[in-house]
Amino acid sequence: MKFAILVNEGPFNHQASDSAYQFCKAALDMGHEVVRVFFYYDGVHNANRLSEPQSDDRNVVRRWSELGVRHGLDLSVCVAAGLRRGIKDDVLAPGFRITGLGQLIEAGIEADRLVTFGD
Amino acid sequence: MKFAILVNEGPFNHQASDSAYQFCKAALDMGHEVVRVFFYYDGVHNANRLSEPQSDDRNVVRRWSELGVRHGLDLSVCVAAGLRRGIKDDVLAPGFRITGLGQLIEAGIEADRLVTFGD
Amino acid sequence: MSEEATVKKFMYLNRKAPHGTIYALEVLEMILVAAMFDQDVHVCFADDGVYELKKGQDAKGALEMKDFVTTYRALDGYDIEKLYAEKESLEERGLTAADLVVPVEVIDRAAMAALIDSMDVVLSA
Amino acid sequence: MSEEATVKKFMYLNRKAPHGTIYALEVLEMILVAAMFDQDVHVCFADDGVYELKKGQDAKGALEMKDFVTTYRALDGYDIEKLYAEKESLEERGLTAADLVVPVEVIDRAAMAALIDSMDVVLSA
Amino acid sequence: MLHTVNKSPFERNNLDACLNRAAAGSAILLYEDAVYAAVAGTAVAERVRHAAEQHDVYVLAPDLQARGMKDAALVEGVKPVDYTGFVELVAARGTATAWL
Amino acid sequence: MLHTVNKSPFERNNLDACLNRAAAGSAILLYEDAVYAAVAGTAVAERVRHAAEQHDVYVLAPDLQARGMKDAALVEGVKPVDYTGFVELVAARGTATAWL
Repeated sequence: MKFAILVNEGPFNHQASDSAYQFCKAALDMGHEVVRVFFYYDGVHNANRLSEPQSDDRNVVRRWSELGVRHGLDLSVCVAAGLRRGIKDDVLAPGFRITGLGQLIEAGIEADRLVTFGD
Repeated sequence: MKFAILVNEGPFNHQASDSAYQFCKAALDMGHEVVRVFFYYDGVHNANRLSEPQSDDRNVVRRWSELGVRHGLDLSVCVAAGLRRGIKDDVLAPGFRITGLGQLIEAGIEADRLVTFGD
Repeated sequence: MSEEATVKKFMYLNRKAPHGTIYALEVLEMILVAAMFDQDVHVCFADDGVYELKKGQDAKGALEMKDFVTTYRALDGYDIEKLYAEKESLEERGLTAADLVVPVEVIDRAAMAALIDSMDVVLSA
Repeated sequence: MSEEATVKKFMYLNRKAPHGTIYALEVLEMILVAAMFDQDVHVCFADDGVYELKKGQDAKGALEMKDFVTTYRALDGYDIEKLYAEKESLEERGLTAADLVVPVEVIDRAAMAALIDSMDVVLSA
Repeated sequence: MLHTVNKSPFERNNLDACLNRAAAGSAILLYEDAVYAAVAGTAVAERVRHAAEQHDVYVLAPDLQARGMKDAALVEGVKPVDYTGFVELVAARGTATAWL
Repeated sequence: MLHTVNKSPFERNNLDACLNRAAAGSAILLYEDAVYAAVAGTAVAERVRHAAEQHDVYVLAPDLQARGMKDAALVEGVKPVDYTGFVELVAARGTATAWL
């Protein structure tokens, strides 16, 4: 089955990104396809490569990057939400790309299910 | 009277930063002293100089910078909260500085009032 | 069925008050983009979401924040015509359809529940 | 009065559940720093904040998130000894003092209100 | 003491959390999305009217204006203030406690 | 349809918002801070027990474990699932609606 995933909140401050990651990983492990992970609202902060969590904590940004590379995921960051919040190519972590909101709607059309994680 | 201000949330996503700014401006206009504005939790995102809001919107980051420079305000960004979220010297807007949480406690001791804006 | 032929029922479900958080504004940006795809778009307002449509809002004049509410009036021009507000949510807040910036269909909670249940994609905030 | 002599009553008021948001963790980081200043520190747990102290939490094992709850047990070593949990908040959640990772003084809502009212600085989340 | 509440009373428990612990006679300021609590004729208006009998309840006028409630009738006893009034309340009423 | 709720029922209205609009027979998953609603013996347990009579109510076990509720008694009728079960629910129950 084809899943699209929407992440509405940034790393650490809310659990949304953690939950989305665990869901995504489980879906991939089960053989499902994840057509796109879309980062909107404060969710764009998940793409900030400058994030440097404490050594005993998970690295939310790097974890998304690695999952993206490993599975060829499309990690799409909304350009409008990102501009507002200072998330641009300058600070984009590997595996993420800046795209438009149209990519979210497209994902909603193409996927069998769109699952939202937010506050 | 001496005020200290704590900003807990990032720009745009929550009104907290707007409210803190309006409060700060009013207090300064009335002749009060603002000993420190401390940015904690997602509040650290207020210091991201890459933020580029739409032309018909207010520029939250620049507005803090300008108020800070104009009044010689101490705009302190928590180092630990900032590291986690990718807010470091690399992207710091003018007028902000990275400091430790001790500066928040000190501000609470030194100021007559500490006022918190958050979610 | 070809990609072009896919028409899904999309709902944009607004449950948050405007200005205190950005969700109302960024959902609206989402709806404007959604209008460019030929999908069956439903825009719903329930709980504090009904406050988004209150007449007389002046975020710019009062607080230098962005006045986005007038954009709801432009939705008609984008062929987005299925707007619904929940009756119970309006009543709890002392509002009626006459207080709102755009004409909406006021439906009761049971009808809202049935509408939600019929959707293919629900985008909520 | 010299700067050194200033001793204020500080309250760290925890009202949020752990893990769903970071507030509990970052308030705790604040308290550890506060311990280095010679102030009169009060740490309070009310509403969902009482969940922060629930025994048996395992955020790392369950979700790869950070296990910060054990740090509450270290507060004693930092000479932070004034910990209070609200009785009504515990009861609503089916909890008792025996469910908590550290000994706290359980006080009722009226006592919590009086304690808050006596503070010089309240840091809440 | 000044208690501040900034969340909608329909969405979250912040206002009740505050009312449950505010000492009699203290000041309570409703701002941001909490200003909806100050408007007459809603499902929470009676609770707020009752609170205004025991506390000095204020509402931030610019937040009302932003939300289209500038001319709305307010709950009996609730007094509007602007940002200058907000600052004055903080100065006059002692410790500020935010019910986030 | 699958409804998801991730906020504490003591803090926000999300659970009620969901229960007010979930069609009979639909699935409801409690996760993140909403797992507290699944635990027996709380002030909201009766509401959740009633909901479980009309819906299939699930709770995400890893979120219970993170919060020290792994061995807590659950409200009658509420079924624990892990992330695999979460994915299966989304696949099996159609549209996923998040009550944020």
